[in-house]
Formats: sequence, C-alpha cells, structure tokens
Amino acid sequence: MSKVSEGRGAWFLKHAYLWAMLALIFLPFYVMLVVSFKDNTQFYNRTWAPTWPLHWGNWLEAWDTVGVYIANSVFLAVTATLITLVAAVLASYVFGRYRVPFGDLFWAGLIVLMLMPGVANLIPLFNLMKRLTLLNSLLGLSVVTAAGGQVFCLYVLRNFIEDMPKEFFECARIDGASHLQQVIHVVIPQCGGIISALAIMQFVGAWNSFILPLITIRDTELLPLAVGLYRLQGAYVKQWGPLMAAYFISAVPLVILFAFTMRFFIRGISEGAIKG
Amino acid sequence: MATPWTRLKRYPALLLLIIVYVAACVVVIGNVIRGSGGAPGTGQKKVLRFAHWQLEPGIRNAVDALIADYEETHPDVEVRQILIPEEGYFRWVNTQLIGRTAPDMIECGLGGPVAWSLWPKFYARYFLPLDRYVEQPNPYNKGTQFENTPWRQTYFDEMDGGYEDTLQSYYRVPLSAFTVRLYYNKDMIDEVWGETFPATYEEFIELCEKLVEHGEQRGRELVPIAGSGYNFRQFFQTYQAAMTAPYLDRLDADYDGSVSRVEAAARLYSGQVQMTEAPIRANFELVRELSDYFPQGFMQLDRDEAVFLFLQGYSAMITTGSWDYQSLGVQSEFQIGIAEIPLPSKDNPRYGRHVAGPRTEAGIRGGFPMAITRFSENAEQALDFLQYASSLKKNEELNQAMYWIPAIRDAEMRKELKPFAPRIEGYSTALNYDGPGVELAYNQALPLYLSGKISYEDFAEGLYEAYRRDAPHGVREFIRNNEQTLAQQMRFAAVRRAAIAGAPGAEAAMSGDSELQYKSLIEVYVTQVASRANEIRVWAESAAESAPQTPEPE
Amino acid sequence: MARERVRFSQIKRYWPLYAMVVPTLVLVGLFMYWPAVSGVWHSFYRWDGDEVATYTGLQNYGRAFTDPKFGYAFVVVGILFVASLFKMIPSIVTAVVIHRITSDKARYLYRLLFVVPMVIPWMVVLLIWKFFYNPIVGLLNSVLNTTHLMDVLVWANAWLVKAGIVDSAAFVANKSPAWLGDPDLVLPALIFWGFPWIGIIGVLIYLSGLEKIPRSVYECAELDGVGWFRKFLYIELPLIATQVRINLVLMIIGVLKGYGLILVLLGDDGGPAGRGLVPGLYMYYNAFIRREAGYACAMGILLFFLILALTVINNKLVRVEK
Amino acid sequence: MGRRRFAAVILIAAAAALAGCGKVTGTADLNALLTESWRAYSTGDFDFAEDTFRRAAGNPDATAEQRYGALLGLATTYHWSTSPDLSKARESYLELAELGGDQPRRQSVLGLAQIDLAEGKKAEAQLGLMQLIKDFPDSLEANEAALHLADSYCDPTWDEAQASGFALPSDEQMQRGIQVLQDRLESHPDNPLAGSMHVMIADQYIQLKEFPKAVDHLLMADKEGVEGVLTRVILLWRVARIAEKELKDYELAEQYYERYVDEFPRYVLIYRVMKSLERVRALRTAEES
Repeated sequence: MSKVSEGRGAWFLKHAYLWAMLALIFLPFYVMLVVSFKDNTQFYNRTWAPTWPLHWGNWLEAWDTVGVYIANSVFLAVTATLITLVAAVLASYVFGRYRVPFGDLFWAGLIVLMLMPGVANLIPLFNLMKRLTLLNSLLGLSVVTAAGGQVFCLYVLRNFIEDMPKEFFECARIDGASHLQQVIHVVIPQCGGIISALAIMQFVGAWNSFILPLITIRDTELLPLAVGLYRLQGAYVKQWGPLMAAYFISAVPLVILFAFTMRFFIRGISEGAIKG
Repeated sequence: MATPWTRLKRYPALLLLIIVYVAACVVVIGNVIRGSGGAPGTGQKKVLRFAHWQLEPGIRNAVDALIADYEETHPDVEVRQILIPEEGYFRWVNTQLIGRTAPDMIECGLGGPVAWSLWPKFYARYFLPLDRYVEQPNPYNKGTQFENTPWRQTYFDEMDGGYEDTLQSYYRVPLSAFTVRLYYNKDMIDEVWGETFPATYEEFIELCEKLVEHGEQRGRELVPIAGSGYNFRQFFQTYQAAMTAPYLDRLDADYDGSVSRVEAAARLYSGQVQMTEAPIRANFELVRELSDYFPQGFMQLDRDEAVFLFLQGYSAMITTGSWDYQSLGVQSEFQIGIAEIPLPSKDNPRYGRHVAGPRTEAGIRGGFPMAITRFSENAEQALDFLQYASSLKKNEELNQAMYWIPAIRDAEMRKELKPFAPRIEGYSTALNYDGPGVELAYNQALPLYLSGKISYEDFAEGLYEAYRRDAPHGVREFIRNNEQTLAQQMRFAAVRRAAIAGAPGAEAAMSGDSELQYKSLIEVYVTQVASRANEIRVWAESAAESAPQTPEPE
Repeated sequence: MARERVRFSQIKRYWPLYAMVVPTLVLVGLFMYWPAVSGVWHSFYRWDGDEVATYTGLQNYGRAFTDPKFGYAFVVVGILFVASLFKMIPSIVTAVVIHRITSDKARYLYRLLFVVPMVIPWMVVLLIWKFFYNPIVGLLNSVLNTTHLMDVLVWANAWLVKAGIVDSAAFVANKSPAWLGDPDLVLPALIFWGFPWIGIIGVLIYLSGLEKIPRSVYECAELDGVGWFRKFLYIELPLIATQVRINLVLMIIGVLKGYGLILVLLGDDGGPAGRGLVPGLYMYYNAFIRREAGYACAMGILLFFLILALTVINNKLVRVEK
Repeated sequence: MGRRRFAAVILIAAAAALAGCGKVTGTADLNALLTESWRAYSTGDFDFAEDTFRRAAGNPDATAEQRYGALLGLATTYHWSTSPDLSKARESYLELAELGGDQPRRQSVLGLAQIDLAEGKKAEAQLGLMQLIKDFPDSLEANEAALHLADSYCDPTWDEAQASGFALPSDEQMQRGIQVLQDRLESHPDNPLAGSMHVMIADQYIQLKEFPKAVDHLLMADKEGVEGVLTRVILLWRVARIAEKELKDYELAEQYYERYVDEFPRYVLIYRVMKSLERVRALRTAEES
C-alpha cells in the first residue's frame, strides 16, 4: 500500500467523506432508536430529538407483535439456507468435477432462469404450490425459497470447485473416500469461506423475502418478518413508538449473526469477487 | 478425538444458531398445530377463519369476545380472526381465492374501480348464495320477538346490504351500520368556546376563528378542522344535499324521484340551470369559506394522517364515520364530542334561504358484510356462526363492544352512539355538478377555486365552458355505457327464460325460483328502459334548445 | 481445468454422482423450470390465474404491444435505470476512498462500519424511507424546511412553470409536498430513495478488486506526480472494471425485474396516477388484481427477452473494451 | 456460453409452440357440463361458457334436448356476453331453429329479433316479433316479444345527425307502442309480465305528458303486482307525486304516500314523502272545510 505521506487536507477530506456517508447510512438506526421510546405526543412535538420520559413499554409491545414473526423468519431462513447449501454443495461438486450428460443444457437453463422476471413465473409457481398444498405453509415456502437460491449458489460454488487443485481430490480418493466423504472432507474445509458467505447471503435473502410470502401465507401467525412489518404499518392509526421498536427488534437477529460471522463474510465476498 | 459437542463449543455462533432455530421450530410447529385445530387424533376442532380489514383498535377484542361466547356453546369449533390492512386487502382476498386457501368468512367490498367490477364475479364463483337461508328464521333468535321472522327481515335494512344487485341474490351477512359525524376535541372547544357546540354554521365559523386565534396565542399553529380529501367530501356533500334539494321538483320531469347525472348535465349544458344561480353559488361560497379552516394541501392527506393530526391536538375537529368512534376515544388524551355538521340558520343573510335541511341517512345499508366461501370445508358452520353474530342478542352485544351501530332491528346501540343514530329526516342531493365528461375539469377547477386562485365567476364560467365543450361527448359515452346495465338485466333474464323453457342444466345452475326471478328482472328492465328514454329525451330537448346558432345567411 | 466426462453407460459406476445431483434437479426443475415453462405456455391463453384458460394464440402479445400503460412502464423503468447508473457512483467512490486510507487498521474499521447497516432488513429500510417521505412528520420535509432548501425548490419550480418547461407546481410555498402522493414527485422520490446509495456488497466487491493493485504501481504514480483523479482513472478504474461490469449486469436484471420496492412504497397500482408503474408491478397488478394472469405471463416473456438482449449487449460491449 | 443460452431459448420457444395444443378437459356427464356452462355464463366467465357449450353442442352422443340446450346456451353466450359477437349469435340462433320443434323456434325467433334490434334493423325485428306473437300467442316468449316490440316503437335511437346525438320517437310511434301492449293485455290479461306492460304504458304516457292515463296504468300495474323493489318504489312515488302535482287528486296522493311510508320506511326519499303527506293532508282538510 502506498506509504507515501499525503497532505493533511487530503487526509481530512477522505475521513470527512467517509464519516459523512456513515452518518447518513446510520441515520435509520438513529431514527428507529430515538422514535422507539416516544409516545405519539412526543413523536408529534419533537420527532427527531430524544425526549423524556422514555417509553420502555413500546419495546414490550413491539416484541409481542414481532416475536412470532421473528421465530417464523428464523425458521424460514435457516431451513431455506440449509436446504440450499446442502443441495448446492452436492450438485456443484458433481458439476465442478465431472461432465455429466445434459449438464451443459441444465447449466444454460439456469442462466436463462436468472433473467426470467419473477412475476412471469410467480403465478404458475403459485398454482404449482397450490397443487402441492404448499400454500400457507412455512416449510413449503422454505423449499421454494431454497430452490430460488440454488441458481446463484451453484454458479458461485461450481466455479470454486472447478478451480480447486485436483490433487486434493486424488489424495482423498486414494485414501478410499467416497464422493460424499470427499465433499465433507475436501470441499467443505477448502471452500469454507465462500460457503459461509453464501450462507449469510442466503440467510439475509430469506430474511428479506417479501413477495412470495405476501402471496402464499394466509395466517397472521405464520407470517415472516417482512410481510408482518408491512402489515403493521397498514394500521389505521400508527403508534410510531412501538412501530419503530418493532423495526429495531427485527434487525437484532441479523446483528447477532453478523457479529459472529462478519469476518467470514467480508473474506468470502472478497474471495468470491476475485474468482468471479 | 473431538466429539461433536466439543466441536460445537468452538463455534459459539453455531451453537446459538442451533438453539434459536430449535426454539423457532417449536414456535412454528405449535402455531401450525393450533392452526389446524389441535394435534391430529386428539379431538380436532373445526377451525373457522374470519377475515376482515377492520383494524381500528378495539374491534379485534370485541370480535374475540363474540368468538369466545360462540366457542363456549360450540366446544368443537374454533374461530380465528385474520386482520388484513385496507391497503392490499383486495389482492390478498384475490390470491387466497385462487389458492383455495381463502378463509371461511370474508368481509367483502373495497379495492377501487377494478375490484368493483370483479366482486360480482367473485360472489358468483367463490361464495355461497344465501337466498335459501334469508327467508328462514335465524335459529339464534329463538325466544325473542324474531323467533318466526325470516332472517332477512330482522335487519334494519331488510338485508339490503347483503343483496348483490348484479346477481339478484343474497351473498353477504352485514353485521353493523355506519354514519358520519363531526368529532371534536371537547376539552379544547370547551376552553375556547364553551360547553355547547355550535348548532349553526355562523357559530361554527366563529368557533373556527377563535380556534385559529387560540393557536396563535399558544404559539403553535392550530388548524380547526383536520382534513384530508376524504374528510372534505363529507362536508361538501352535506351542504350540497342541503342546498340542492329543492331542485328535485324542478328537474324531475319523469317523476321517478331522482335527477340522474344526465338530467342534471343536460340542464347545466343548456343553461336552464346556471352555476350562478343563488343556491348553487351559496353552496360553493360556503364551502370555500370553510376550506380556510382545513390544513394546507388537505386534498392530498390520507385518512390516517388526518386522524393523527386530530389526536395530536393540531386540529380541533374531524369528520369521520362511526367506525372510528372507539379508536379515537381510546387514543385521545382529551374528551371527544360528537356533533352534526352545522347548517346555516334560516336567517343567515347569505345562505339561510337556500338551506332545505340536513342530508338524509335513510338509505344507508348494513355494513361490515361477511360472505361465506363456497369451497370452505365448514360452510355450514360458518353460516351458523354468522347467524349467531347477527342474532338479536349477539349482534347487540358485538356492536356494543365495538361501539358500532347494530345491523339488526331493535338491537340496542350504545348510549354514547346516540349522536350517530341514522337520521331519517333530511334530503338527498338533487343536483350533481360533475356531469358526464366534465368530471376532470370540475375536479381540477374546484381546488383552484377553494384555494382562492380563481374567482367564483371564473369557476362558474369555466365549468359552463367545460359543459359546452365536453358534455355532448360525455353524455353519449355515459348513455352508451349505461346500455350495459340494460344488457345485464337481459343477460340474466335470458338464462331464466332458458330455465323456464326447459333447457337442460339451466335450472340447476341458478338459485331461486326462475319464474319469479324472470318476472322481476323484466320489471327492472322496463324501469331502466324508461329512465334511459327519459334521460335521452331531457338531453335531446336541452341540446335542441341551446344548439349553437348557425348564423342565418342574410 | 478439464473435468472428467461421465457417460450414461457408466451409470452403475457413477450412480452416487447422479444421486448427489437429484436434490438440486428436483428443486430447480420443479420450482423453477416448471413454472417458467408453464408461464410461457399460459402466455398464449386468456387465463384468470385460476382454472379457466382459453387458447388465444398471440392475442396477449398483441395487446402488450398496444397497451399504453405497458409502454409507459418501460419509460419509468428506463428513467429508473439511467438513475441507477448514477447511483452506482457513490459505491465506487466510497470503495476507492476506503482503499486509499493508508492505515490498515482504519481501513478495516471502515469496512466493518459500512457492513453494519446491512443488518437492517430490507423491509425496514423501505418503511423508514416511506416514513422519511411522509408529508407531515417526515424527515425530508423538515430537513428541507429548516435548511430553507424548500424555498429554493419552490422558487425553482415557479420559474420552471413560468418558463413553460413544466406545467404544474409540485412545490408550493407553505405547503408540505406529499412525496409519494403527488404524481409529479413520485419518480423523483423513487430515484432519491436510498440516498446516499451505497450498496455494501458493491463496495466490498470493488475493494477486493482494488486490493489486487500492487503497491509499486502507486509508488510509481506518486513519483510521477500523478493527480488523484488520474490515479483513479488509469490505475483503479481499469482494475475494478470487471466488478463494475458484474454489478451492472446484476443491476440491469434487478431494476427490470424488481417491483417490491414500488409495491411497498406506492401500493399495488403504482401510486398516484400510476406514475410509479414499472413492468414488474404492472404484471403483478394484472395477475393478482385484475386477474389477467395470461396477459401478465405474456408481458413477463417480453420483459425476459429485453433483459436477455440487454445482458448480451452489455457482455459484448465490455468485451470490446478489454 | 452464447450458444448454450441460445439452445435454451430455442427450447423455451419450442415449448411455447406446443402450447397451442392444450385443451381444458371436460366433464363426462353432458348434463353436468351444461349446468357448469350455464353457471359459468351467469358468473361472467363467457369464454369458458362458450367453450363448453360449443363442445356440448358438437357432442355426437347428445340427445335432442341436450343439443337444444347447448345451442341455446351458445347463442345466448354470444348474444349477451360483455363483448357480444352478434354475427356468431345469429348463426347459433339459426342453427337452433333448424333443430325443429316449437321451443327451439320460439327462442330462436326472439333471439334473432333482439339481435336485429341491437343492429338497428327495426323493421326486420318488428316483423319477427309480430310473427312470434302471431304464431305462438299463448307462449311466454310472446309476452316478452310484445314488450320488445312496443319498446322498438318508443325507444329513442342513436342519430349522429342530430345535435344531441339522438332521435326521439314521434307521438304516433309512441301511441303505436302503447297499442301493441294494450292488444296483448287484452288478449292475455293475466300474463306474468302484465305488471311490466302496464308500467311501460305508463312510462310512455308520462313522456307524452298524459298524466291521467299514466296514473290509470300505474294503478293497474299495482293491481297486477309489481314485486321488484326498484320498480315498486318508483311506482308508489310516481302515483302519489303525479296525483299531487298534476292531477291535484289529493286523496289518491295521500293514499299512495301512506303506502310508501308503510312499505319503504327506510328509503332515501322517505323524509320528502312524509313532508308531502303532511302537506297533502293539510290540503285535503282545507278542501273539505
């Protein structure tokens, strides 16, 4: 990296720019946090500055409404991510190492599917789910979400496995490892970074999924977070405090997830970007 | 050798994730089991679902109380509410109907012009016609004065609110009724004005002035009336009805009791009725005066924003329906008073002599209408539940808890709701200003006039020009579209006739007695033919009278 | 790297391999290929999304070509697309600025800080923006009012009206503009959304590209006295060109396909006067509100071909540059 | 990569080409199919109704009755769907007539006449309707035919030559329409549509401003029994209002205002009715004293 010292002005400018951007990016946090302690009167009179007394009750109220959405979203996101990754790792191992019949056609189809606008096949998908009685079911939603995540994961993982040195697999095979064992002992440790980055992206994707649950989930107690929050804001009289508290709470699980996995994620993205 | 456990301990995040996931699974599985009426094999309950968009605070609890009562007498049934916000309600219903996952009972209506044309199709295709049941007594009325009264006739509106005109059939079970009133911040008005709310328009304006002053004194802006476009319309319609009522006798040439849009447009087009006539002018000038006391740009505010302004004391008054009574009461930190929209007194020099009386509420129909889905596994049970909810006693209890007006005749409403009791006295609007073809011009010019950008003369002149320019085409289009309604009667008459004429399958496809239905369809058809002929006659005569004079060659 | 070839005849030996592909095949085949094929199929039908379907040949496509709303939807999406080209700039700038921070620790810290907002769920971000745009309690109007930027806007708007460039006033003195309620403001609001438009994944991807730049290059540049902008133009930009291209492709697809954002901000029908109606939303509207699912499918297929064409063009253009 | 993508596009295009071969599968039982079709018709699914009716009509196993039903359904669907196809409806009605038998012929003639009316061929339509009334004087269809025939004389027609866009019927034409209905009422006084016929006659008299006759017919309609709420509410109001304003027959006015109050205590006009009732009563007492 450039060690040549720069002018004070340039240094200041760079940092000032970054902090300004950070301030703007973090603004929603501030808004959520400040408003979440207000009742509507405080909110109306002084929307943007902290006010006393703090209404802690808002948080309890918010938890009561979003708690179940969070549980649903955790279930949805984890299940979907698991299914996606297990299927994708297995398949990319095959596609990355072998040329199977019709593999290329399948591959071309995948790319085309990425371009297909969601709605065009949303209605047929909806009808398919209806026939498989997967409507109004979180498990069904997880499976469909997992299918949607396949394409991207396959695409990235296959490139990775293709580029892995053949010797790794050869050694394992000589040791008498089956294909499955090769996946577990060679692929997963070697691609750990990218797999965890993909896992996080899948998780976040499922956490944010909106249109499909909006259409397929009927019962309020089965709604994932995004749709639940969307419905909350449709109430006739908004209680801004609890609403903002609910928004904040819904970010907490991701905060925890990222606290533990941030390093993998940054590394994974960087690796992935280089390969891509 | 590392056991899985020691390995896990190395990854606290993974451990945490597993714990959270297991907890989430427990919650989800619990909800799924409860959703299907208990674990399989343990005396599963029938689960009825009840979807509506009444998210006003307090409504959910009131309905839950009714459900609890019902479940007590029907231990094998569980009823669940599904509340969907108004925005997106129609889309939700639509997808659930396609997916066959629709709840057993669905509140009907809502959704804009597109939806209005689709609802009849939905009724016919997805919902249970109730004609068979409405003529039978409601079993839950046993032991009351309605023991032997047909269900339909226990309604204050004879179940008009459940009748689908286009299909000539009953599909909905209304549970409540609504009217619109002026709500005010009693604490503030008591302080500024005094105990008795203005009964006349003159006092009302005085009150508004005082409120503005009060706002200046306390150093924060106070807008007397929290208004959105929606709220403003309520005001406008009240005064429109009051001031145009006498036009009925003058303009109703065929004595059918109403002046249709074409009839009105024809007169405004020909100048037989002029916007500068005193009553019409009074109507607009009054509203113009009033709009000074609305927030700026009120036509663009939403309903919930207006309510928010009122609750926060930014405004002292709001017009809204009885459906908001409880929610405003619960959320406000001040007392709420209810009043009628005040009319000018008889001796008001400018408006007094043009005021016929208040706007009538005689024609209101039952609201909160529920329909039963045809493919529901428990349709019978759902019907039973709705009959329970619309029985004299339970409907009274339900509406008392919701602070709404009961839909059943003789059911007592809450004392607090007295001011909302539908007012039979009064008049309906007899003259519409926005005739066919000039809607856009009218809707664009009105805000300009209300905000003082153009004078009344300019407004009237502009509107007259718009009539001269756009009405001929608009009226023709309107009449052409209305021919669809004629076709609609014939469409149903044709299938009834086919049924009477013994075409196989036709009788079985329709509900109700075909001969009776046929007769009544033809009656309606004849009536509509006549009113069309009359509209055209009025229009043609007006047009001939005021045809642009082609200069005679001299 | 050469991959081993597996033939059908060797199925006995390689059956575990086939077994390993089965989950993916089932998932993708059932939930992605089948709906896609079914969508193409139904685009030739008058279909209400439920049971009733009547074969109508190319009627749906003919209708799409003459539907002014569908055409308008492409205008909207075109505007949004051009806008999002500009909205890529902040991410690139931010990545470069972070990259040029000399201290390793500070660099890592910034990277971390920029990742943090990713934890806010997408829906929450949208709903908060919806709240920012609220005419009465929204942040945007109060910022504009306190900074008196609103007066500037009102003045500019009045001038534009006078000059005959626009015909209606979106900003009027003493009135709070309803960003999502005024037909004239809907598109600006959709463009401004997400300010300052820093996509963290984009920043990370660019950063990883930038990190491949050898130190020596910078040192040489420094010795030659190359300015900061030329440094960016000649050293940094070429190195992240590939990443920019990837992002561009993803963005094209995203903008053309996306409508969740508009659905949340403006509702089913694209907001006031349908000004925010993008093709995706219009399809959605036709499928789930108007119940013309066959028509929606046909529009989807048309959109697909457009995306395909744009992607191919993009690939060609960038290759030439190389 | 490019070639692969191309291959996939071809694949999808092939699937699209195949799409045309699909057909909605039908119900085995023809009567059930017909019921299904009529239901589809009444719920506005005209495409579906058209499909199934056509399939039923083309079914070689269909009985004569089923064929009649299917053809009638098909014609009706073409005729009355929201986007009607009158030429196809005409064909189907003609085909219906070829089946022979009274029932099909009556339906066919009535349908054809209505199509003629819709297409502006008044003379043909009138001829057909008169023929129907003459050939099947006792049929239900003849009643409806009489109504349509009368309407064809009295109806204002589109006429772009006029400034208003419409040509109004002359007084003679209206009298002729009235005559048609009166003839029918004379020969079949108790037909189920008698009430509607009287209402229609009254409508014409109101247009002609011959109020005493209008009221007479309204009263007769009332006696025949008018059940439709919309029609009835107008009928009561009209009798009372015309009696009060035009005939100055306050007794009749009072009677009908009272009935209005009895029967429609919740209708929009009720307050006006009550006010009028007061006024009429006052006038009557003034008259008597």
